[in-house]
Amino acid sequence: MNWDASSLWQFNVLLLIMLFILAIAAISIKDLVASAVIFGAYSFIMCLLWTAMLAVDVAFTEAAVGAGVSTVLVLGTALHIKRKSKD
Amino acid sequence: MKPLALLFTLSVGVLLLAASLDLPDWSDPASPASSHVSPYYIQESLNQTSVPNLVSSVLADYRSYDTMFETVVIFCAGITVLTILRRTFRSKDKYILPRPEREDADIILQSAVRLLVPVMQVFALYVIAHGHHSPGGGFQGGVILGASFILLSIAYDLKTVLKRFKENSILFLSAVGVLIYAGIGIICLFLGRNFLAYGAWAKLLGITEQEAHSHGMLGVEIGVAITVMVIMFSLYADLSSSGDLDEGL
Amino acid sequence: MLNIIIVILMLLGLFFFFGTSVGLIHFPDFYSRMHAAGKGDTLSTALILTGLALYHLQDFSLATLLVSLKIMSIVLYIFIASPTATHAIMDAGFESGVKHWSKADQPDKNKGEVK
Amino acid sequence: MDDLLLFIISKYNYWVAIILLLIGLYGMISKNNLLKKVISMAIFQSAIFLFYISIGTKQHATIPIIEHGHNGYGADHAVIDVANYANPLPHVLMLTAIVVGVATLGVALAVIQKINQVHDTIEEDEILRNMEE
Repeated sequence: MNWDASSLWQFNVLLLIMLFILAIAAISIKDLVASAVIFGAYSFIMCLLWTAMLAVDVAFTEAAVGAGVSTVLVLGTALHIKRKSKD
Repeated sequence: MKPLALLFTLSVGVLLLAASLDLPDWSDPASPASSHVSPYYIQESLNQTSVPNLVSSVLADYRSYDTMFETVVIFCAGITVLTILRRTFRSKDKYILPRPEREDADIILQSAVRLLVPVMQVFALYVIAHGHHSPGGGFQGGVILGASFILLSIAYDLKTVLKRFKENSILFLSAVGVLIYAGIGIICLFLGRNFLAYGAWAKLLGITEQEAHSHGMLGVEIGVAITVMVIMFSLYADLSSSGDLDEGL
Repeated sequence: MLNIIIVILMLLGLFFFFGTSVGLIHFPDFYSRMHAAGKGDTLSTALILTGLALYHLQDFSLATLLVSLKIMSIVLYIFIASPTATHAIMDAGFESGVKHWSKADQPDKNKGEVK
Repeated sequence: MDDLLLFIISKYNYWVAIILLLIGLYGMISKNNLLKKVISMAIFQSAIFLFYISIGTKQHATIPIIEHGHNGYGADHAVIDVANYANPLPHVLMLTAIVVGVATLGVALAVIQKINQVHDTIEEDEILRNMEE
């Protein structure tokens, strides 16, 4: 039942690699709507990582806030500004 | 600009990596962060508050004063967004994203949402009320409740939801949540204890001190949930319609 | 006996997930990719979660029954929500005028055959 | 060789948080679009959350919910072993910080929309050029 840092390290490393890819993609992609959606995916991967690190309450909050509400807020802003970014 | 930014970032990185060598090993049970105040919380929480979920009890009892002002920060952020964006006159249309041409509603989406939203709201109430024994609490439940209203206004229309959930009541409820939190604390003050010392409720309700702590935390979390729910929906309504409250995402 | 059923359910779920991933990468246009994502994802998630619910029922008591019921309600939620989300995305794509893939639009690889 | 591996295992989670923080910092400094800056700021923020949660984990521990807590409390209750439960304090700090983070993200987005209404763009260099004229 008890958790061990070394028992699930493959899973952790996989999540961390995806975290890097998504973070770099979110700030380098030119389409702002795509950037917002990738940021939502980044939040969800972060939530899985925190579940693996025993922080269930924080992961629950992040799943509701990061993947749900904040993505919608960024999308709602992207609706009212120019969609393409220059860099 | 860009080479300079990269240089600055890399130098900060080198400094931080050098500093990380002094940190305790990852997941070390004897690290300084887990050996000063948190053992007290882990050992005494169940005895003093009768709440098994340590995160809930530390959030709403031991660090209650902190959480109260976090709630106030959320309240202030909602009011700030309202002040910056809200307009009473209609601005000119300037939508960049493609919008659907047709006027009739999407029946599949609406009937699915009509099925899902009550389930979401009941689950959110469960998360708030059962937060003492399982992961959950006021913040999570409030966010899920707010997300259910956001889902409703995406599937239908922002106007349809705002007809039932008026802006006046949004403002009123956001203040009510903070007032419930502070009121529970102030009543403890009147009963002769410190601010937010829930043990004072024991005589008033005729229960033991531990149960009073548990009930006080439940009341506080209901206040947090009301504020968070209302502010989340108000943020969505203001940001997605750019302050006009006429047409959502 | 129950273990074999659980393993079969989970392997089936993994198989359909694999099919979903292949379809998502390999299909040519937006609509067929969403078709692969919507159907395969829902079925495979439902299969894997049903396997988990059965796994919890192995030593039967009220507590494990409650956990299994909670898992099955997740299955029900996903069964309603996931196809609806796929439908909404597809509908938005159709409304904003994403083109279908069709064989006639493709450049002819072997010019010798005239249709 | 074994020492090096042990060293990497004991520190790699901090390094991940630091690298994510650097990605966010680089985006905040070098990106020209204001919405990109805000998204970079959110990545920076979540890197700090990751660092705090890494501090709270314990080897051979379980989630910070006391098992069989339903059965009650009192003098007969067994003494709880501290090493069995993860540190709840960083979780509490980060839980409130996440919700406050989304509220402040809303404020930043509102300011961006207001800037867009005034200057009709959210690219930093164009705004600066507009203000000089």
